[in-house]
Amino acid sequence: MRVTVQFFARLRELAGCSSWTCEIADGATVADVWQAAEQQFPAIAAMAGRVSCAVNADFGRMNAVVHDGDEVAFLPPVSGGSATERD
Amino acid sequence: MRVTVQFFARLRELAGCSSWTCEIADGATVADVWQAAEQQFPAIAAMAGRVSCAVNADFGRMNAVVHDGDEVAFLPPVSGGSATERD
Amino acid sequence: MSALLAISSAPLALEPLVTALEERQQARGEGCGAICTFLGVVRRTHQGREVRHLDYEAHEALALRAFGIIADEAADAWPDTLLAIHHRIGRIEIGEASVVVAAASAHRDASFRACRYAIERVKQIAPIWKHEFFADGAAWVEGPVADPADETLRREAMERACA
Amino acid sequence: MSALLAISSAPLALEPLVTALEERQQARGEGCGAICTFLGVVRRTHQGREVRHLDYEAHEALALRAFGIIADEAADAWPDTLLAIHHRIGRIEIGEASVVVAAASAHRDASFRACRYAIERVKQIAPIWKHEFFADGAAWVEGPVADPADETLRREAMERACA
Repeated sequence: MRVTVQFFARLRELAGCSSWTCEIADGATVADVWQAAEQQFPAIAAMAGRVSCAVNADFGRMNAVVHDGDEVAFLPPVSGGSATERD
Repeated sequence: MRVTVQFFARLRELAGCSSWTCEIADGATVADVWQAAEQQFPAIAAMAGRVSCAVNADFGRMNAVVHDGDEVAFLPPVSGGSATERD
Repeated sequence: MSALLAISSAPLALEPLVTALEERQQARGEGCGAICTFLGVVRRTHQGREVRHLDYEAHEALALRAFGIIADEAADAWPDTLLAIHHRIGRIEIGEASVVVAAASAHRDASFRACRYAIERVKQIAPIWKHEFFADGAAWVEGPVADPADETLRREAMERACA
Repeated sequence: MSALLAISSAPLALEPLVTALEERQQARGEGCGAICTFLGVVRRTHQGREVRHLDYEAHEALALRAFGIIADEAADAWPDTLLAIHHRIGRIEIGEASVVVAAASAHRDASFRACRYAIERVKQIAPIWKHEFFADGAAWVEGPVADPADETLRREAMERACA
């Protein structure tokens, strides 16, 4: 099956790519998609363990099973909100 | 000597008067001015003890000595600020 | 540029106040990173009675003095923070703002605390009185006896701001 | 009428947000008596380095979903309170606002707490990233790993709002 993978912010820069179509076996989880993404874009491994995910624009978990056509987004640690960081 | 006395809000309504010129002895305190005001406008006695004061547009104390030409304001309990009272 | 402390019978606006605060705060220390504001709006009901409108009266010169005291107290407690306080007087309709407080700071915690502190202090010591008009009469609302030197009141305001 | 929850590349404005909130809140329960707002403004310096400008990036659909989660959490904690959250994305200059949060309530305590809670939660779970540009380079700022189900983060936000 195919899932669309989206990278944001620093992950996008590390991958050098914002959206990637991933071919993966049926029954794969989000974590499996991350492994496949690491194979394809080794630089993103630098952020392994500090990433959360969304599936089809809702928050997801790394052990969730993905389905054909799903959109999987990997999210670096966030920094929205006020413009002052350590306040 | 003469001091100008100002009444605000409910005190003004009770006195039926917003500004009154009070003739009072030298050395009188704000408390003495209040006593004189009570003589003149007995209805304000209803608020005795729940009033604060200002002299010449600065916060004052009831035991402060007043001087000729001073402006003495008597202030009912305040209720400015947000429009909801018990919040 | 808008005055930071004002009593006015004109409708209150939030944006000019925030702009005035930003401009002044940008020039100071770490600059302006956080602005917390509070608007008090006239409600339709009070203790179950339907409010028609309000009328605020102030000892204007003393109220400005009170706002200055509050701004000084806040500057002592949160040195990088700047306050603005505008209070409206006269007739105010349902849904209109009677008071706007804004606090600008480098950091958000100080902006929230200073803003909360300021509105608590306004209610405690500003010589401003609210006259509520109902369908069947009117009443003066009476809160605390205004005394800037009352340390119990001041501590209460600080506790609400910080805890 | 402005949307209460929005991501936008246009400059943020406080007044329309407050108006939208007031209009909706007037119709509910006790009505709107108190509005607390928070503005995050881009500062000139960050950890001693001079900031040229910022660039915010978001997963827009998910960020709106996150704002909705935050609004629901706030409505659970403060039932009479309504939230608005607007976050700007794209390039933002010094002195411009990156985020505006507003909370309207019948009473001021709830408005302050809900507003503070919301900005804490935005920083914790909204999929928005800040890219800081300095004279000598750029850096992504990285805060928490966004997870709305992380109860430790949520408790932390509630503590900051309430204590």
